[in-house]
Amino acid sequence: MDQASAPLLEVRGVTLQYKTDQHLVTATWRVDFDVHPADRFVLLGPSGCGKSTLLKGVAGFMAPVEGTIALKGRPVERPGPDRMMVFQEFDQLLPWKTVEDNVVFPLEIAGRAKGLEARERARATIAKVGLSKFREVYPHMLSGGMKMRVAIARAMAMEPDILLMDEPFAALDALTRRKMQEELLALWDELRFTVLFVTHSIEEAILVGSRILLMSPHPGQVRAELNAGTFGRGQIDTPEFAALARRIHDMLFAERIESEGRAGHG
Amino acid sequence: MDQASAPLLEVRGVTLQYKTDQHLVTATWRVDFDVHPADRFVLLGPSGCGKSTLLKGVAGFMAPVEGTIALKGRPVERPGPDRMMVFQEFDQLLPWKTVEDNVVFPLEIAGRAKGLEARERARATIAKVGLSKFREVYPHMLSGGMKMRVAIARAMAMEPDILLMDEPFAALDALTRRKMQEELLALWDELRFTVLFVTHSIEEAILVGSRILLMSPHPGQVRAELNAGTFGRGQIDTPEFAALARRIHDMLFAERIESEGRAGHG
Amino acid sequence: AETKEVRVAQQFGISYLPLTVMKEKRLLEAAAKAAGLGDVKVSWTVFSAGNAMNDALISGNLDFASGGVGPFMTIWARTKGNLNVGGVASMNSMPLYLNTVNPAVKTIKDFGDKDRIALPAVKVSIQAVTLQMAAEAAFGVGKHDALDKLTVSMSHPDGMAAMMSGRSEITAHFTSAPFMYQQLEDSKVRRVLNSYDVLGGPSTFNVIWAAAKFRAENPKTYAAFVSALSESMRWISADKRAAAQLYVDAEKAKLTVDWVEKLLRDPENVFTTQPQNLMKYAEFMHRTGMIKVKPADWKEPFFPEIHGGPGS
Amino acid sequence: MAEPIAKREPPLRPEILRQTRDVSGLGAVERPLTAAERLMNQAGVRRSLILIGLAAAWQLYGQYVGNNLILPTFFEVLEALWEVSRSGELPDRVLTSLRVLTIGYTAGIALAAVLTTLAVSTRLGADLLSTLTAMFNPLPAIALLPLALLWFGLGVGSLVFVLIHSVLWAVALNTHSGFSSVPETLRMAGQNMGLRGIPFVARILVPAAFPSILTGLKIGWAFAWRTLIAAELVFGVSSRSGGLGWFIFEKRNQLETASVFAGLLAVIVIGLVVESVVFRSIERRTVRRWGMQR
Amino acid sequence: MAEPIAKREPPLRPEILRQTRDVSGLGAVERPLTAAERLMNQAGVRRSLILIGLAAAWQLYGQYVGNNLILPTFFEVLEALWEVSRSGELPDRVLTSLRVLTIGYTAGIALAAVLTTLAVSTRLGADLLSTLTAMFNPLPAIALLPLALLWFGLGVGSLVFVLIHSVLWAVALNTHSGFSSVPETLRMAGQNMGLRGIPFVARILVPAAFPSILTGLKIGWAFAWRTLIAAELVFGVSSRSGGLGWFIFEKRNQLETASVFAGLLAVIVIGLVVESVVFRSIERRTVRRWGMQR
Ligand SMILES: Nc1ncnc2c1ncn2[C@@H]1O[C@H](COP(=O)(O)OP(=O)(O)OP(=O)(O)O)[C@@H](O)[C@H]1O
Ligand SMILES: Nc1ncnc2c1ncn2[C@@H]1O[C@H](COP(=O)(O)OP(=O)(O)OP(=O)(O)O)[C@@H](O)[C@H]1O
Ligand SMILES: [Mg+2]
Ligand SMILES: [Mg+2]
Repeated sequence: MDQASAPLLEVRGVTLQYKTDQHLVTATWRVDFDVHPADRFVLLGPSGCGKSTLLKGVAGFMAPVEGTIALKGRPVERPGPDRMMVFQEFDQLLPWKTVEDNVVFPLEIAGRAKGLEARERARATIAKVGLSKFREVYPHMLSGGMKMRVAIARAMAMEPDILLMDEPFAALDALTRRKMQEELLALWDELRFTVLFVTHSIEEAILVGSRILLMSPHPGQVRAELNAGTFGRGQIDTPEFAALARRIHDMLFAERIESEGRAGHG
Repeated sequence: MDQASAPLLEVRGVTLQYKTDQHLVTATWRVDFDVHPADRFVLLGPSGCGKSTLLKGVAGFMAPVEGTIALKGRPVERPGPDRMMVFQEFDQLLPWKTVEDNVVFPLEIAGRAKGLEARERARATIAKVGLSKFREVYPHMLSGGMKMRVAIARAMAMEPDILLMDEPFAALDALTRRKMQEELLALWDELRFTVLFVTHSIEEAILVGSRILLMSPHPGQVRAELNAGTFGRGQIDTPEFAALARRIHDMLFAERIESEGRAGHG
Repeated sequence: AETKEVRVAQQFGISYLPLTVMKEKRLLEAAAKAAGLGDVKVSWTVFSAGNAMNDALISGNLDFASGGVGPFMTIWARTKGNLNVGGVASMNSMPLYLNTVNPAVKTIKDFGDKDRIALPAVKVSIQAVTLQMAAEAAFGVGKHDALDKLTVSMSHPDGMAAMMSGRSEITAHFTSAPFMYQQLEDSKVRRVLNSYDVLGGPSTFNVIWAAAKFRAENPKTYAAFVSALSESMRWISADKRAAAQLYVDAEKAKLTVDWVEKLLRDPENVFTTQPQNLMKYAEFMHRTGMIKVKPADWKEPFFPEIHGGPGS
Repeated sequence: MAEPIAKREPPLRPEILRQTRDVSGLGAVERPLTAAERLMNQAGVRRSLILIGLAAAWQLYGQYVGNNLILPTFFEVLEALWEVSRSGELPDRVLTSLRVLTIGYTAGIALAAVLTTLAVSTRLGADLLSTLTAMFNPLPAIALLPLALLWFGLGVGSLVFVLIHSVLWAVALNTHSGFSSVPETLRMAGQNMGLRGIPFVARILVPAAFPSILTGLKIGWAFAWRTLIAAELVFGVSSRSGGLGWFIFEKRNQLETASVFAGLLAVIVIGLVVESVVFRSIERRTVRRWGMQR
Repeated sequence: MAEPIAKREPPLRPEILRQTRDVSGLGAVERPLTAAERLMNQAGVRRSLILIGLAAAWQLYGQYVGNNLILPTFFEVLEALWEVSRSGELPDRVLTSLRVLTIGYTAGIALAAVLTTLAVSTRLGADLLSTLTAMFNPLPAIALLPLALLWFGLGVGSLVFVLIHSVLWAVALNTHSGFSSVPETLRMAGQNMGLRGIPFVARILVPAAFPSILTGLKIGWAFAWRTLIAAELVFGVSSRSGGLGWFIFEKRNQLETASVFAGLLAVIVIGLVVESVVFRSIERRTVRRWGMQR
């Protein structure tokens, strides 16, 4: 495990901006973090703090205006199937493909699997997200949560080096959500890929993550990077879990109150 | 309070179906419930069980194939601004209007307020959802959570008879979410409108709702209708709260296990 | 060696009968063979208007073009000194009638502001030029464009339909055979003007022209064409009935053979290689600025093969 | 708006518990429709009604005008159509035209594909497309005449060239605007799979922009017809090979107005057939099934 | 894919805590661009380069062909353009054409608006639109001649009629396809506010379908030009009213090819101006600002 010491993904002083004719929005400001192989790295922060933007930067959709994003030592230049992403939006499925074809498509495109093999892999993953009955259906006939589950299946079936997930479980009910979390962890346990995971739920962050990046409000800066240890669902009621949750909670709160005070002045 | 005994909204044996050339999807089956004035009525159920569809039925976008939906005794025939809806999708804002104009637009259309008054009302509501800095920005420049907050502001500024909210807070972080819940409850406390609220979170259901409708998986049927009492955030750690949460949790779980068993046979 | 393919263009209608006969009876092929050129392929193209034909000739897609006197004078004047397009022969002398349905109009002086005269192309068609010449004669020098403001561009059939329907502003139509004769069969139509009267005698209507380069490079083919054309005209004047029959068959025309024969027998319609009253047009067109060069005599715009005749 | 009754409270009512039933095999539950409603639900029936109405209006107006040199009645035209169809004249001409049309249309679409692919791949390509379109699209076919004659001479080559001109820009404009409107998320989803360049265009942009592309194809098809009929007159016809445009010209010169309209009616019929058989079924199988258009 | 190293674990590292800074006033952080890059970032520069390239190609090819009766060189055409512009002949004709064009274009758009509004409001309207479009769109302008003459007589009225025919269907097709592609959620959001009928179309569907509508307008504009120039020949141009089409026809008859091209160049220039001034700025202010097109 000599690789373990070298970070898989290095984000160094990354500032990301959106620029249009009239507006300039700085989404994140000088963000640093390292993601090591097999990390389950969680991004946690208030709405609009630049989590999705950071993910887009890592995925290669946006170039930083400052700083560097490097994967295995090489700067990220373009998107690629080694970094499969689950987007936050519902309309990320290809409307012209059925649920199954949506999952098969990237497998074939990226050469991960072909023909029958791809189809079987897709079916297995679709079963895991509980949509076997809807395999032949087009995305517009799915509910919001079902669409997200297809997107999750599509990304998981690819078994990529890095999985980028932008609030994948936000539209899911408590039970489906728990099931999905378990599936994700089981898959991780089997393949030990790396996950970069955005969530809004502190509980989910601790359950899913091995390390948690706390971000400050707009424009997003790094507030803290914490170890989430290896809490499982069994430990949810332990004092350690509660303590960590409390700590994160307080940090976010403090940040918020501070920033609101600041907004009041400015 | 003689009105109190007459339900504001009566849903009787409502079956809702989507029909396309190749597929027929029954979203809900013979659903009954009554919503009384000033109710905070929560729909809770697994992903794909027809919550959004029910809301669309009440809003007047879909006609039931069986049963009736009546508002103040008259069958619902078409959509209208007396039932403002917050949709589950991010793309419900008008892309050609700025955040502020998005909130002003329905006010003017429905004649709720005009000109400066509408603008001031919009600004006040936008401040409540914490987006004052983004008033002049177009929706495509907002993050997912910010878009949802604009939609919430748009609906709340209308102060409609009935507010239909489809997982409005799903894309929000814990803190923003709490703030939004508080704003909603404060507004309710002031105006005592009626809310029909879809959520995935049991905790949120108990906090926000006065009555909770539990639905079974696809196709959605009524499983139970429970009183949520008047739990405030202060009571979150009380045993009563925990007991209700547990009860709902178990009901949903039982349903799920049952239905999965069933799916296994079929 | 001379070309193995001759490309000839004609337009639509009875006035192109010599070319139709040439095509149907394969006279050019025969003449070429007789001249010792072997089997020459002749491709015929029908055009709906003269200017596209000129483009085709200039771009080298066509060897012999045919059309009205106006376009011929224009292309001769414009290509003098470079491409040197010249007349091969005249094709016919046929009159043009200006007919009207307005009973108040007896001469062109009677046209009022409410009248509209349809003709193929305002200002540039041969009908328009003839009308200007008539106007000059009627109203005096410098007033040749007096009637232009009443003219309207319309293709022959459209103009005819418009005038005959009585439902449009068109009250007069300056056209050619066979339309003008068809119109006169209706009792409400009267002739106001005959181009022969304007020009003081029969005048050339259509001409065939070619580029000097083609004639220089293919002298035998060129000669064969001229003789085939004469042969065709001879055949027409020898048996007008057969010519009418051939025309109706070839064009799948709805006109009856009798009707066409009558037209051919009318002495004002002559098929001849000799231009008639061409110089009057040329002078007028030059005087009014439509062409920049004035031919010295009728022979100048034509290639020498036909110079021997009594042209004018 | 509800009058804010002094702090009204929702009434307290008993809780309800129910058992759910297995209704997974549930079929369609429908309200019965009246026979008239069912009939009017058939698109074919509605369209036929429209067509019959139009034909009737034509017939009546034609009779009212009462001048078959200008506007023959519908039945006169039908008769003429029958006549020229039976003799094989019209079918022949239609086939000739269709052949040229198909070549020009296909070539135009292919060129549009190339141009728009360039336009979405490079910024210069986008500028090229928009500049060329703005320049050439308004030009009438005669503007191309010299080039056509120089490059292709008389005949089919030139016709095809002009047809391409009439198809290319409309299809390219629609396609490019469709490409530009593809939602960012879908675009990113495609790139995320590693699609780039032509595969990206073919597998993501084309299906995602399909409604626009279809519209472009429809407009291109219609304008190809218009142009063909006009262009056959400009480029002339060798021997007896003319298509529908020449047929119309000929009949017009022979003052057979009913036959002219028969030719036009043929264009209309072909238009209707192509719309209802080709485009409509493409639409049904693609954009409608995919929920991209209602 | 990462080789599944026997249950590899992420390394344990120390926690990090940081203070955030107030950077709310942060301006643009940009990498410097080279001068060449900056230049090429100007759309105007890129377009000018394209135009210069095209002009150069024309000039060279024209010289190569060396036949100014069929294809004059660019400079000869410029000279002719200057000539006919200075004499006031061309500007006059252009104005005449523009006047008619504007009337026809506007009327066509208005009619398209009516038709598409009908089409989205009722099912019969939708069938009417698609049937009419399929029937009439492929018809060339001459097909309308009889009706035009009957209804509007000679001159501007008929020209406008034909222009409407060339604008209407393209705009209507694009608008309707745009309307049909408006996402369901947006549609519902509009209806939810109580919008129905014409206000719904005007305030929700039109802006939501604006990219398609713009494309329709562009195509309609181009085809209006084409048709106008062709139609001036078909439809009774009286000697007083000739526009650009007549100018071109006249010059062509007089074999003044350079002037013909000068007329066409005028069309091209107008096309470019309209594209870059009108359409481009509409685009910039609407669909691009709104993030509906990139
Ligand atoms: N396309 C865009 N153009 C301009 N600004 C944008 C764009 N997308 C996002 N932003 C801005 O960038 C900032 C960060 O957005 P981002 O989507 O990354 O937030 P987020 O952390 O994912 O929020 P959420 O939890 O609500 O999804 C926001 O202030 C937003 O306004
Ligand atoms: N447009 C549609 N066409 C056909 N079927 C649909 C459509 N929308 C939803 N459905 C189906 O209806 C059922 C209920 O969908 P609905 O959106 O109401 O679920 P939901 O309870 O809101 O789920 P979620 O919590 O995931 O949003 C699902 O099985 C779905 O597949
Ligand atoms: Mg986000
Ligand atoms: Mg839903």
